[in-house]
Amino acid sequence: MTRILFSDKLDNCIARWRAAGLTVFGPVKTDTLSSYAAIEHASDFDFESVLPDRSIKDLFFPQTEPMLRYTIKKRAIDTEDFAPPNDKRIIFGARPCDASGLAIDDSLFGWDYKDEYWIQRRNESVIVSIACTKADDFCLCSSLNLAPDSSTGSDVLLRPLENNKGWVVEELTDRGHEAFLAIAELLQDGSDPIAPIAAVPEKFDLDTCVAWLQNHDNFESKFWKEISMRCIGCGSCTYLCPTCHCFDIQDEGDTYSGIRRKNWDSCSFALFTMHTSGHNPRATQSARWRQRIMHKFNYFPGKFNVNSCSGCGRCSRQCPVDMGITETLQKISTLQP
Amino acid sequence: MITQEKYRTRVKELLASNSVKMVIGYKQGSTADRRRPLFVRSFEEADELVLDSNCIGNLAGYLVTEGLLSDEKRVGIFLRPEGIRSINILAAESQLNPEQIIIFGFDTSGREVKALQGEQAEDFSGLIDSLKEKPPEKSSDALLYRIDQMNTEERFAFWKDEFSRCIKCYACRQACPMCYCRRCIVDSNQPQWINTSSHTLGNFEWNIVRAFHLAGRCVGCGNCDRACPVNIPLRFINARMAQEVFESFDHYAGTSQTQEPVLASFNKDDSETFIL
Amino acid sequence: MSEPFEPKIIAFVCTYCTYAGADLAGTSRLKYAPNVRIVRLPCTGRISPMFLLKALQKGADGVLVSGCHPGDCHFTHGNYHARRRWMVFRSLLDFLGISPERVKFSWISAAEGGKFADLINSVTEDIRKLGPFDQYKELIRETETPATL
Amino acid sequence: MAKIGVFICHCGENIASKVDCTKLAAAIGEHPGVEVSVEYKYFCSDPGQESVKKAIRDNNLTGIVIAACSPRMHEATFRKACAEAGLNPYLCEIANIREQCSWVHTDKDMATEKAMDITRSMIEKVKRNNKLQPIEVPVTRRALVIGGGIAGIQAALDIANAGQEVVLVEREPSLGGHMAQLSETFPTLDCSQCIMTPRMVEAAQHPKIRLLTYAEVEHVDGYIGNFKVRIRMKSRYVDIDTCTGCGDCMTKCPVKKIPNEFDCGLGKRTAIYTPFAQSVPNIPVIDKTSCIYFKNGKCKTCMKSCQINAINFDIKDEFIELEVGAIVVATGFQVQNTAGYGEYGYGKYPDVITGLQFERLASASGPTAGKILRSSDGKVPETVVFIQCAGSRDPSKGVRYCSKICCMYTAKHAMLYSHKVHGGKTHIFYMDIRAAGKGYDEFTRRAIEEDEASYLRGRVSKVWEENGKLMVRGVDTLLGKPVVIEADMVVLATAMVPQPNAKEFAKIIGIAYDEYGYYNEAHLKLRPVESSTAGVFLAGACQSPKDIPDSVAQASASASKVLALFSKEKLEREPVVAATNEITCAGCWGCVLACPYNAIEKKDIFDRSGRLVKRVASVNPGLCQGCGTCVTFCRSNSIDLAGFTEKQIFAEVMGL
Amino acid sequence: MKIVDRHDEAPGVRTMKLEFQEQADHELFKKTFRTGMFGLYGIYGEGESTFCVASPETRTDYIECTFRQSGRVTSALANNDVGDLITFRGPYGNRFPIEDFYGKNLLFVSGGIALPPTRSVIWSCLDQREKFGRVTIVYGARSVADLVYKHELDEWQKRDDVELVLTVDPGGESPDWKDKVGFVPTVLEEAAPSPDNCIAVICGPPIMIKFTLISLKKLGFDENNVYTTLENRMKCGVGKCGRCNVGSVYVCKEGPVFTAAEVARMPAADL
Repeated sequence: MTRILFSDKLDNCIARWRAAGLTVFGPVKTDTLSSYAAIEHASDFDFESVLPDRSIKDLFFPQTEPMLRYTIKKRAIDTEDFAPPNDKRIIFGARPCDASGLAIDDSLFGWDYKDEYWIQRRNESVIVSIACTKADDFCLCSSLNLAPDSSTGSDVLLRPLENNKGWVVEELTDRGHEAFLAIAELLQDGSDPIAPIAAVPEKFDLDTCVAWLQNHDNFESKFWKEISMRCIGCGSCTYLCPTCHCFDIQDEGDTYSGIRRKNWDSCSFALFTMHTSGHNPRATQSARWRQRIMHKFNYFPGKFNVNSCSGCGRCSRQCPVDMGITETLQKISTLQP
Repeated sequence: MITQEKYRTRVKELLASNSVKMVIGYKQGSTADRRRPLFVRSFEEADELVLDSNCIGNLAGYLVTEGLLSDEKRVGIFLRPEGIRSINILAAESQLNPEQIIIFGFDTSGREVKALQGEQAEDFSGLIDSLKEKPPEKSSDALLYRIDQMNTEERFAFWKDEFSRCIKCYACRQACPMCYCRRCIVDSNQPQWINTSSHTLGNFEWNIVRAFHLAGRCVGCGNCDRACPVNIPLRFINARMAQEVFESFDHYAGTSQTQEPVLASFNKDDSETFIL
Repeated sequence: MSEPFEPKIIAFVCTYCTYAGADLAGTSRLKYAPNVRIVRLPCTGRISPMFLLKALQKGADGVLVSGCHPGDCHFTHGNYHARRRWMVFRSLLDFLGISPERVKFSWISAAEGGKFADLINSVTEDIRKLGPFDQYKELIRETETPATL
Repeated sequence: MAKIGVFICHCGENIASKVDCTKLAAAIGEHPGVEVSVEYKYFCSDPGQESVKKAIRDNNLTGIVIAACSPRMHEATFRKACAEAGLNPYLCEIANIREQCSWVHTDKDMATEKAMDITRSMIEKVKRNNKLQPIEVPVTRRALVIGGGIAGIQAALDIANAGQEVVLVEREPSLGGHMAQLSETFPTLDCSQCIMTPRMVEAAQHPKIRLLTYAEVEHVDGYIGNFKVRIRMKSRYVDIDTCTGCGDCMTKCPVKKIPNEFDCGLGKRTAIYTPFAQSVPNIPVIDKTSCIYFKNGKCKTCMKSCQINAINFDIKDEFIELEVGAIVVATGFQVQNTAGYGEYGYGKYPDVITGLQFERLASASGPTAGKILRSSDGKVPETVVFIQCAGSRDPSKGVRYCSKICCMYTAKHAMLYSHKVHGGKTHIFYMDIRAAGKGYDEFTRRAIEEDEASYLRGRVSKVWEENGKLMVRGVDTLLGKPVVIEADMVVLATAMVPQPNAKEFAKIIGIAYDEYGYYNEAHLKLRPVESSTAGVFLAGACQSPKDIPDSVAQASASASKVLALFSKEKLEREPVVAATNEITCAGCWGCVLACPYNAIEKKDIFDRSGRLVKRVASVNPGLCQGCGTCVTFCRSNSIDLAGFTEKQIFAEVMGL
Repeated sequence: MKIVDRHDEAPGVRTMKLEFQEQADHELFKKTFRTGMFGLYGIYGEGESTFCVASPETRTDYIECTFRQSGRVTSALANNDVGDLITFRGPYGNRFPIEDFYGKNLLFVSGGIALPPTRSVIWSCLDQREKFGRVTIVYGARSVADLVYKHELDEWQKRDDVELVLTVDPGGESPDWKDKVGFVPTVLEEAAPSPDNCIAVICGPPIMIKFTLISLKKLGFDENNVYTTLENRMKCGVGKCGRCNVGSVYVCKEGPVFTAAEVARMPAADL
């Protein structure tokens, strides 16, 4: 016997959560794009797509975030911080890969200096993931010690029942438990059959890859140049990635006042590391692609013990020149360590 | 298939005779209908060349990769007619020497992929002139038609919605063969003309300025549109600019290697009906 | 009662013709609406579309660009270049839903003090009729609000 | 942070009456970076300037803003004050709160608010101003004088006599211009040709003057000190070096009935001709449109008559390319076509003539050898009516302005007539008599008092023919009644207008002109002989209607400006020039195309080992005139214009 | 912070002396600052720029910083005059373990605009001169004009307890230049300081560091006794923005001071 949330109760749940002061988010698809967005009704959800075009990162680390407002006066400059928003949210229908991505970035944003915007949003959000019953050619969670039903980063994991009838509820954290208390009476016990989770074939052997990456000699391998020759440095892989977290800080305003903001930035951009002297440590696109791969699978785990990739595959899915982590790691796994 | 085989053979001939150091073409991508750029330097790689109607990306941008052409060796490249026009513009703007470029022209407009006659950019001038004669397609796209029917407020609302999604990844710029500047205007920060933040205002500014910079230069290859990770229909903006310079100044981008940039030249009789 | 709407208009003018024309309007003591702020540039050829965007960002309800009549350019043909740019830029703005009515262009020579005064009045009136450029101002406001996500 | 001084000028009441200067000064004083914000009655005055200088020194100001009149008035004044106070003069900006604020607005609050905005944006600009140094350019010490009338000749002679080279270009076959056509000149009634022809000869023979007649300036390039000029030498079909000016060809020419332009159509000339007997050079030209040979390939009578074979029908137009350092424009004027005045019957009645035609009748060398005769019947007119302002001061049909010389020459004509035709009667319709000038009013009084010219204040409404007489109906406004005068001749004091091609020609030289086509001076009062383009000066009636003394005076003034320019080997220029960023330039050469002055060159960049790394655009500051068209074109923002940098303009807009 | 003094070191290079406005900030600085740390100096409206604290840990009444005016922020900083206020975030990063240097000989090698971080260490040591052995400073710049802290160079030159070796790149010498001409690593090898009981601190442009490390190796220095400071581009200063990442290291947090041994473990090409 398991606890089940039936699909026809979902609207009710949403209403309860909303009544309890939670904003409900979930995968939403429009004519042009799918993403995680605020919804009001169950019919707003898009559970059909494999995963939203844009990652869950948007909800925790927006592309542009005002940090403080400054007002320039004659003899002083007044500043006023933008407090991190504290509205309570429930993100219903997150993909396990996206949820894992959040967990990955928790380690970075919680390391040493605590990023209050990220942490506040994480604290105020309940992540309700739905295990994937669909996958496409680009999904690679299984290659990264994750799976379509991984619970990492989720507060509640839902397993779809057959015929879209509903979901089996698995509360994982206190936060998740609390959120589901509000709808406890809408849940039913049952033993309906669970839909099989998506098959995501393993695309490469991660350990082999990591070993190769960790080998100092391979840093200068001409493999890097070959694999990244067609990279145009657009950076959309990093912007869609649920775990890429680099940012820039910019002041924008006029003579009298302005706002200091945190904007996404990307290691794919030539200017990212350019010194004012003109020296650029990563002057070529291959160096930048190498950095991205190294950072995700060597440097980041070296520091935080977790790969900075949750296997969503958005990088490859979207790449204008059909590159991506999968191709690179597949090739690496065939190389001599 | 015939064209593909023909070109594979030709690529090998050129490689064998050292007439080119590399040929930029397409190969099978990660899914059935995806093609990815391929840099052919060997016979083995030549055998990977694919040419079919899925070969849509304009590869011309790779030619301005720093250092690629500086050794004065020749490079071959697979191009559709728009791509050839890009070559002409890049040549007109002194970004490359067209004599270094061997073109494998192809046309995917019919059912079969058709090879285009010629190997040097100038060989295709007749073809490009004939393209110019065909009036630019107006509102052939349902969405474009819808935009055209909107009033100003509705158009603003439409583009506001589109641009609100922009994440300022600059994929449009990176994918564009015409965006070869060493430093993009958006990266010029003294002053910071364009807000780099990706709020809608900054996104408007970026897209306006990019479209303006492409006016009379965009060949409509669609690279930007396809590269956009948030599916902003950038092609319409650039197409409207192309239509404007065509109608106002009889300018069709990329007709020749000596074409003057439309915004660096003028005609004393240019229309000025809008000027008070 | 809210205050009557006073449009904010930013003008970019060349120093040799329109700025001189504006001076002439002054020396002739012509009267015109006080809504326009002038940015003086050497030539219309120097006026970049970016200036117009920044004027809008600064909350302008209308933008005016003015220079020498064709053939009169002190720099021989800066205004011809400018004319082309404007043609294209106007069409671009129009396509993106920024009404060309808010971005006005004119030729005013150093001798046309009267035309300058008339133009300022008519442009001010036109923009007043269009009302504040709320749509663009909304974008500006958005930039100043914290992320709600 | 910048330390900016803001100086708010009341300009007496000119600004203070409409802008609350005290409020302005207080508000501006709170602007970030403003160290000093003060008001004063007249900052352009000596004590005013001293106070600015003192403030600069006392506060170590890094820039100043003068909120006052237009920068076109006193920018130079305050820049100089800056320099004297030890501040780079380009760290000074003017906020124009007079011409563009106080004078044009009525609501004090709104004017004050606007003045604040203007001042603030200038503060933001000046904060980003750079210290600039004037640019030095070499000067070619050779002047081009365009127009061989009295103004051009005077300018050429003055420059040449000071030892500098002059190229004098005249469109017509001979020097002389309008002055050569005149009979006597007011107010002395001395013979025009008597004073003119010696000057013509002097100019032609001057070792420092290269005379190019029957020549036109077709193209001007370059800039002050360094103009490049292309001149078309129209073919005379007569070899100028061989011809002795004997005149045999003219006597033999079978085409004899061409109206003579010099005589305003009153006399006739041949197809090969000199405009007038005293032409300089005295070398004929063949009028291609009338010459039989050019029509049907036969005749060549002149060629046969020429004993030294100076005539050659195959001579082509030639082009001369010249480098000059300065240009004097003395292209003169034309007489307005009076076709618009159908009621005066000009063109319909042969005895309705223009003042200039009257000059030719009165001239001893004219078609009637100085006798006043009617063209219709060759009789001496007994009554002559002069109509003043036949075109001038008439916005509806003529020109808005006063042609300045008509009052004087009409009085002169009346006097000449009465001297030549004893007992003849003259009636002059006038609106006002404008006789300001040395001896001028006395002159008109003489016409009235001694020569009994009858002045009627009023306009003529119609001239018609009746029984061989010209009936002139006008109104005598002083008597308040209409009058009809029976006249034998009517002389119209037509307006002076710019040359018909004045505007096109201005575009060739690159100077500004007014609504009529008169050339604009750089400053009406303070720089009346400079054109808007540096190195191009104005002389004579091409700028505005002038009489001979004024034309000559201005010609000499222009000459002195040219000589001042030539007094140094190098010239200091405003440093408002563009410069490229060689690091970011992508070398697309759009700027090269866009530049009106060909001031942008391609520059090779080599690395340390001498390998060509790239080619970038590079601005020649000597050629750059600072329009900024290239800056706007540059997609990567790799060019900037000193004085109007991107940073400055950005700040200016962001401060609004 | 308030600018209390400023002067130009070389063309485009300026030193500013800053004093704290808030007592609490100052106390915190005094408590936390150790030589090697850096700060983010900023101006609202322009942004922040990262460079080291050039004053030593032995003098914490003020902060001195030296920077080249090149970007948006540094140009704006340079526009500020004595009495003006700028922002300071920091001190951030790790430090040179001066205590570990006690009793040892010191070799400082520095090039161009990288003298400021070295200078902080130099003064931190010279202010307690008795705790150290021999002090040798090798400093070079492209040209005589580009040498920074000229007055201090004079001072060091005059001191008996400091050996100063100055050099300029070939072609950069002035007519009255009496010191060496040559690149820093070459001059260093000529000077041949003994590696015995010696700590080397090197700062300079990446290319100089690369070749100096080779020279030091030749001279017999142990990688663990060679310290350097990495001047990567930084934005946040708190190990988040990703810009300064080299290998598994966030230079702003775990650096900027590293031993040559640590640097050797980093991907060299990314420096």
